[in-house]
Amino acid sequence: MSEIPLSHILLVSTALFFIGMYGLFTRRNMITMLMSVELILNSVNINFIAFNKYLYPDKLDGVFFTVFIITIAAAEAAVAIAIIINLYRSHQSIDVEDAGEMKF
Amino acid sequence: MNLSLLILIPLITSFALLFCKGLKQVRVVSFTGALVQLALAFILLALYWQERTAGNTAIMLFESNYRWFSALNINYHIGVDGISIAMILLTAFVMIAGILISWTTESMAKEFFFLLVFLSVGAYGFFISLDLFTLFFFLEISVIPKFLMIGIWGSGKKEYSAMKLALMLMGGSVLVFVGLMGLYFNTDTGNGSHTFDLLQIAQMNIAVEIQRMFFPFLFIGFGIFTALFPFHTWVPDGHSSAPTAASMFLAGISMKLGGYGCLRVATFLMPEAAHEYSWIIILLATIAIVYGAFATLMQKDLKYINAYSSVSHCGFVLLGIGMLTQGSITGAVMQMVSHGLMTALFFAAIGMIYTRTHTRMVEQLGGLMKAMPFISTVFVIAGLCSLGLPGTSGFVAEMTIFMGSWQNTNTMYRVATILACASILITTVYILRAVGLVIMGPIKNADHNGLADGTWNEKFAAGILIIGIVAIGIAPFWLNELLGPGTQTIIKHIEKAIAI
Amino acid sequence: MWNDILALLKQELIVTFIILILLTIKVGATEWKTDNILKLANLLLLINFMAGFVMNSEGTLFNDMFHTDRLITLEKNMLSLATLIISLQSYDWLKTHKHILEFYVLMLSTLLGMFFMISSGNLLIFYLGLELSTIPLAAIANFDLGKRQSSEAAFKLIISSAFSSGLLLFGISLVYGTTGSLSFEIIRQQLDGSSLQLYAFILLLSGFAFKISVVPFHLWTADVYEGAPVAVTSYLSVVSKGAIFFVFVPVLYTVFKSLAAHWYLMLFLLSILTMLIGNLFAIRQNNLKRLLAFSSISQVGFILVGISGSSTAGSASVIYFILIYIFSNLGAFGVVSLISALTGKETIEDYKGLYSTNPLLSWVLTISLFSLAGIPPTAGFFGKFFLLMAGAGHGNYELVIIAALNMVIALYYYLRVVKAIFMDSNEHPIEKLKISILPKLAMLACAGAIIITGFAGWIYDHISSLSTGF
Amino acid sequence: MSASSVIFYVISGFILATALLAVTTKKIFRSAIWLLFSLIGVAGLYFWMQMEFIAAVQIIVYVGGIVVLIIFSIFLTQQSGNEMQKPSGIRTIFSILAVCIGFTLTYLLIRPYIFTPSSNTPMEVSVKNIGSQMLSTTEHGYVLPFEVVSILLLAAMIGCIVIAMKIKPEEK
Amino acid sequence: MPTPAYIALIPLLPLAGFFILGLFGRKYFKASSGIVATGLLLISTVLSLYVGYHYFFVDGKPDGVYQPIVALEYTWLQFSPKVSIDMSIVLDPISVMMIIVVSFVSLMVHIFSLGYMKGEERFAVYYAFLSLFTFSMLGLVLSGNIFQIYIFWELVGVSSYLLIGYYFNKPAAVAASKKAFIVTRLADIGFLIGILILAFHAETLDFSTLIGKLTSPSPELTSLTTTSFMGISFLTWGLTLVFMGGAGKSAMFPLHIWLPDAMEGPTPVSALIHAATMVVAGVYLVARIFPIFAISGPAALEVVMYTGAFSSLLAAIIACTQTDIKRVLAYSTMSQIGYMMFALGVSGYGGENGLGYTASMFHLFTHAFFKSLLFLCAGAVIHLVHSNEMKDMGGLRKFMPITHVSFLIACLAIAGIPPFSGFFSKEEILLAAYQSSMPVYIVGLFTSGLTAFYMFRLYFSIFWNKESQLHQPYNEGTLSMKIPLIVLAIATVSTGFVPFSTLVTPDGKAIESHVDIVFSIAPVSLALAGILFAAFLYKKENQKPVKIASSLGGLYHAVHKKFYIDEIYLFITKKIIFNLIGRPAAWVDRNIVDGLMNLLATFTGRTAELIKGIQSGKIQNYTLYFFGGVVGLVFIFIYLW
Repeated sequence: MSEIPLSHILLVSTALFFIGMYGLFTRRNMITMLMSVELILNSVNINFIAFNKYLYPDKLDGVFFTVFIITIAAAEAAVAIAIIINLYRSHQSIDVEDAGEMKF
Repeated sequence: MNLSLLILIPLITSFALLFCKGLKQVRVVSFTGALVQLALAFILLALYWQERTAGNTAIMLFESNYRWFSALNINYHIGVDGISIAMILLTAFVMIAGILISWTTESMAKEFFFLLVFLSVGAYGFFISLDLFTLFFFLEISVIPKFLMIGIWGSGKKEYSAMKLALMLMGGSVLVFVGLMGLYFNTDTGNGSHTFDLLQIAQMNIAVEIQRMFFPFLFIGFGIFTALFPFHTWVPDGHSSAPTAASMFLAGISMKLGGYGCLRVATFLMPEAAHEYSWIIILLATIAIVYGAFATLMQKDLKYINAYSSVSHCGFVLLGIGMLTQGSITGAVMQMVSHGLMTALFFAAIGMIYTRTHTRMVEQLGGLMKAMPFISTVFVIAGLCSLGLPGTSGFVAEMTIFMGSWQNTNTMYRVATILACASILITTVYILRAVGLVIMGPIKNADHNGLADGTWNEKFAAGILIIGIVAIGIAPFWLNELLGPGTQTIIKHIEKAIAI
Repeated sequence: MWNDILALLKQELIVTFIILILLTIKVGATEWKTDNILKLANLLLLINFMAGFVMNSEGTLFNDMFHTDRLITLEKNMLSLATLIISLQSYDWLKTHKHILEFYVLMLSTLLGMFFMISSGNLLIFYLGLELSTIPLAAIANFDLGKRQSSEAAFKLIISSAFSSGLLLFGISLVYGTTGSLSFEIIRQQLDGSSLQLYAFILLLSGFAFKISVVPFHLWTADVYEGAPVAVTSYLSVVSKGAIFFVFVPVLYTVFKSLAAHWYLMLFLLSILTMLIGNLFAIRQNNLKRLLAFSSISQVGFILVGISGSSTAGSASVIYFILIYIFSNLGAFGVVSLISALTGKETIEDYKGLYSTNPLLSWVLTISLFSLAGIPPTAGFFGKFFLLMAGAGHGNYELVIIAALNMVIALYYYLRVVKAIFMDSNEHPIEKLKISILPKLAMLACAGAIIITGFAGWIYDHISSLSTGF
Repeated sequence: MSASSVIFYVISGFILATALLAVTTKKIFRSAIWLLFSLIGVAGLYFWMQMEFIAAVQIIVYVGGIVVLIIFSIFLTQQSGNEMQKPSGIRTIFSILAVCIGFTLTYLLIRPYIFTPSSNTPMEVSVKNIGSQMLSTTEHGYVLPFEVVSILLLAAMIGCIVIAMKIKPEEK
Repeated sequence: MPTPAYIALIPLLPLAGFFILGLFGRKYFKASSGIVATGLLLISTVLSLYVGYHYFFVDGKPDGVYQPIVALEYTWLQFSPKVSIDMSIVLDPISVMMIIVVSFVSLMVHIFSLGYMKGEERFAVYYAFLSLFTFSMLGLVLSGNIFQIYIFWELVGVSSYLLIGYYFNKPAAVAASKKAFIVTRLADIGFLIGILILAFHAETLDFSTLIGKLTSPSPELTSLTTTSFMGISFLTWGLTLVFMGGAGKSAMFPLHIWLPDAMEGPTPVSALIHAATMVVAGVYLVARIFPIFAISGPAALEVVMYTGAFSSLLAAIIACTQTDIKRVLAYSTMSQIGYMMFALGVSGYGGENGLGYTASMFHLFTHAFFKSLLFLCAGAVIHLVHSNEMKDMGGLRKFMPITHVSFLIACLAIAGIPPFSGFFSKEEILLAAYQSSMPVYIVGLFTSGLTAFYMFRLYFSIFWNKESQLHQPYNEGTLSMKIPLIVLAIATVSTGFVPFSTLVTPDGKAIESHVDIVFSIAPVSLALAGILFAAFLYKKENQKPVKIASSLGGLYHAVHKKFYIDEIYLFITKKIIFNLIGRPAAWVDRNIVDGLMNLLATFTGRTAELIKGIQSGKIQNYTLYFFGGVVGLVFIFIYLW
């Protein structure tokens, strides 16, 4: 593990972050947008763990942060899915392009 | 005397109005309020004389100073000198006339009088403020009631006009605001805090670069209120769409707020900049005077005629201020008072004509002298005052400005003075044109034959304004004496600054 | 220790307690009458607000994760007050709703989140507070259950806030990586102004900016405001925005003090954009909720001007303005929400001739709008004046000039509404509405407060004396 | 190159490849599965960094919770076999552009930065440590965040129930 | 020495009349207003005669020289520590003479109007205005301060305006009143600027101080003469501009165009204002500051002289062709005032040199009586035939004997036939001109012949020529109309014998009177020739005048059309000022200045419309913008800055 420099891990997490962002920008399905958000959060988690492990192993700040992020991600996903389901009931679609009634 | 009364009485009146029922009560309450206020203004005048004759030479009298926002060193600081008293008297006169003219307001009378009285709060407060924050507060307070009055009770393209007026005046006050900020943050009270106190700032020497930077903001900002060219275009639209009392107030008092501000704040606190920029002021003022007068020549709507003539007349105020001599500044203040009374009278007359004939277009009117001699006489008197007839206040004010301006020996300034003098000819032309078309000549519209002449309230309203006009016109020395100490303070300040 | 916790966590505990009471009622056997629930809830909120005035203490807890002082207590109290007012104003809307208790629980949990966020001394607590104040809000944004727009708004809110949290978290992770701590105090000491930290700061800033809808992070605002139930909209625009400001100002002023040269310019840029775009969009809105949404965006621009003052005056003016903004915006939203709840009408056309039928509502709306526009004698004038003054105190007059000119544009659309209410005639104006006593009370309270807050110089002085720390 | 580094690159490659597939594949169900793989890959990364607890949480919460939730919702709202609508072209271009710029910027900023590791003695990342700190109020105590998150979960739950509850037809 | 209080009454009584009638006349004095005004004026007249007696024969000459007496002084408006308007009453020979003339003629007009205006609806208003005018005119002549004179000057202008426009429903009257006011106002601007120039350098507005400073070598005088504008010294500018004001009121070329039109007013008004009093205000003004003209500003005095001479000739020529009897009289007035003006212009200061000044004042004095008499007679005629046109008249001598005789006397006086008053004053003027400027003398001589011609043309056309169409026996008018005619006729005959040269001179010292028979031969014979020629042409109805007119062709036409001066003015005002300045100014204001403001608003609105696409309603776009914002900030603050 020690041969791998921190920056390589950060490269992975950054890449994952932007892959998630790409998904968020382009996916027209609401659920896949949600999935992209999960990717983004995961990339942040990798960051935290890597920093904690490589730089500041004397405390567990990063670890705890990750734990809480994961929890919140779950809560967020739950609420988001509930909203999507509600939306699906009224729109009969989960295409995000259809959810553009309010504009300008 | 507690000057806060001047604000409190209209405030109380306006709140009492909110609880009134029926037109009758509304009338009684607002009229009583205005009457008390007028009495108060006269008491103030008397007390002022008393103090001055007793040898009180303080710049401001009857001062009171309360902490308001201590953290920012903002105070509620009020006080008066002769200039303020003149303006307060003017306001009291115009208010009472305005209330009488609106006597028969039917629709939403309560709201109308409420707004009208509320407007005067702003004017009174503005004239007695010695703290720039308070001053600005009262300056802005009067914008919105005007908007509402024009928009609700106005005529013609009232909404457009109301909006334009509100936005342009707001633009003006925004500039004033920036200027005030510039002033405030460049003051130093000694302990590191800044101040808005007018008298304190006057004692400090604001650096010339700062003055150069912020004088234009203050002057143009206030200038917009007093129809500084080319920011005058709210005047014609606003005045012509407003209901009579609002026009009277607007032209009679609101425009004076600007002039007063230009003098008391911009010029007084930044004399060096005023001196440096005076050529621009004079240029713009001269343009306003001449161009306003020419534009008036072509107007067909009586209210437009008066509105444009107001542009021209307020140009005199700015000219007087720009010339920076004692005479011209005294003249500028006199012109403010005079124009306030005169234009209010003019609008009152136009309003009386309009309520009867339902038109203000000169080509549809004619020969009104026969049908309504009283109103026509009022119209003629207002016109004569406008063209500066001796015996009316207009003459006194204009001549004082000319005499004062001529003291400024710069050739270009003298050309400006000459042009200003020449403009009174154009004034004569448009006033006589209006009088000739509307008042004289054969009756154009047969329906106008049977129209009633002025009612008692209208007579009272016009009478009170005419008394004001003639009182100044016949005996200007009292006004001159009243204004003397105030203008001397300002001019000393300027001379000291210019000498440096 | 426990005494400390009780004293310092007083407000949070009260809110938690209220949540528990409401939950007990929900799961309890007896079915409560709607009216009674509402009355109880409002009573509890009132107690919550009142309690903010007594037995306040200062200190830190959980090794600096949580801290409170008199200013923070005041800020929390302002939020409690706003919540109370919103609750009162929504009375007529809530009466028809099936899930009142849930609504209150969710709303109060967001309030709790905000309390924690304001008191946070640590990025973790800050983040959790932020999420706690967002996620339930997204849920209640969907509380007009049958309405498509409501779900759409909720979806937009939760997705965009998730995205912004993502960026924020990435920023936090970088801060953590470069400073080795999550504690504000240590971060402040460790900042070295490197590009990466600046990058992290920008990400953090964008997270903040998203919540307070600073252009160009604002785009969700109008859509969400329009779609969500008006009560939620008012809550979003006033309470959650205010809470973010309460934490944003100290974070900028203390934690990121060493980056002041940078963030000052960023705020300069963003505030100009915000005011301008907010106003330009507001000009062409016909839906009142949307108009108010854009107006609140431009208000944020003004607040940023105040923040850029970066001084005691900056902080004091922002807090003071938010206090006024609470009353003004709630006054406006209160009327809009009432009318929307009772008639479903929301456009300016519908408001034509409102004065002839509903003078009280018209006056409240007008006064509130004037306050938002910054016209004396309403408090908004004082608020704006001090904000811009704080900005000018920094010596940057260009910003003040632009801000001041924006006030003119803003005046235009506020006056459009006023014009519709007072001047335009309408064949079918909104009929005379029967309003329950509580909302009426809330309206009058707002209107009264709008008038009084400005004149009461001691309020500003008090806030100013509390914010001398900056 | 040691085995450890080889494993790292393999895991990293796996994470990124599956993530990329998850955001580009046309079938929504497949997308969910790719996401699942990617998340498992992340968990693998945690294992690789000897963060077993986190890895476990990752697998339990994400794989066991969130992805299942997502798959359920897919079943609720969509025929899983259908292809998804294509995103609009311009937005795709802009997205790629934005993402590339963002990535370059970020990485260019991160790479040259010299991180200074702490010199204190490392703390063991054991379940015991985590547990005791989680509920401790003293130094390194995380009880407050813990409580906050619990309220958040409660609130989210209530919210979900209210929103997702089937509305009775007469209410509409 | 008269006490100040009652001198002040002289102008104040008419003012009181104005206020009483103006405020209450309509209600309470509907019928009696004439009596009230006349009564008040009668007191004034008696007082002024008394003052005149006292000044000239009792107090005025303490040491053989007439001294100005300041009877009353009150600081009215203090412009600056040095310069103030002091309302004062100054008695000196010319002001005393003027108050007598003004109050006397005004009284006559008041009395005449009792009959003439009887039955008018706005009878009270008429008398109110008349009183106002009398007040203003009396105030004007008594002024001891140049600004005070300007004040009354304007008041005189406005009361003239009101009186000319008295028949306000007659468009011609409205137009005439407007024209009169505007043209005189134009001149007044010159006056005002002149005052500004003089007052600034002399640092005073008071006449005596002003004259004192500017006639002796003083620093003030030096500053005025050394500073110059366009090559002309400030003194000359100032004096010329002041004279411009006088020229406006006194209808000197080219500011005379208002006078003929002003005849639209009631005829008694014309008699008062446009013959005897207001129009000579210009002459009076020049006479007031005459020492400055004569001692320090000869250039300006030359302007006075040539303007006067030219106007006098021009007016006489035009008068020969006019057919409206009042207009003939108006042009004759202009011509006579031209006489007075050039008399001042040829005069010098001190001793015998001051003859022109004395002559001018003398002519002013005599002219007031005979010209008002002419107008009142014309009024009586018009009252009878209800027309102003000569062609509607003729043969009226049988119908109105008193009028006829009075008119004849006045005509003889104006023609300069001895021993009528005009002879004496005109003689002195011509003598003064002869002594100093030959061309002017010749012009004067020629004009004097013309005067006799057109006056008798008028006389014959009215009273002889054809037989009158009137048949019914006709009462010439009420007693109140006849009395003034008789009184004025007596005055016309007698005033020539007033020893003017001992009373009114530039320096107050008496000069020797010259009635040189030899010198008189030329003018008197010329006048007689004019009379005979008029009799030849107009005594009987015939075609000779038409023939002569047609033989002159274009010249006659040009004269008849008053040399097209009116048309030129109209062209300048209507075409150039209204169309080329007024209209564009109004247009620019609405479209450019205001347009700019509106453009700002439109621009804002357009921009708002343009950028609305940002708010597309699509959440993914929003996030994209969001990220764009982040990237932007990063770019700006990390890479650019």
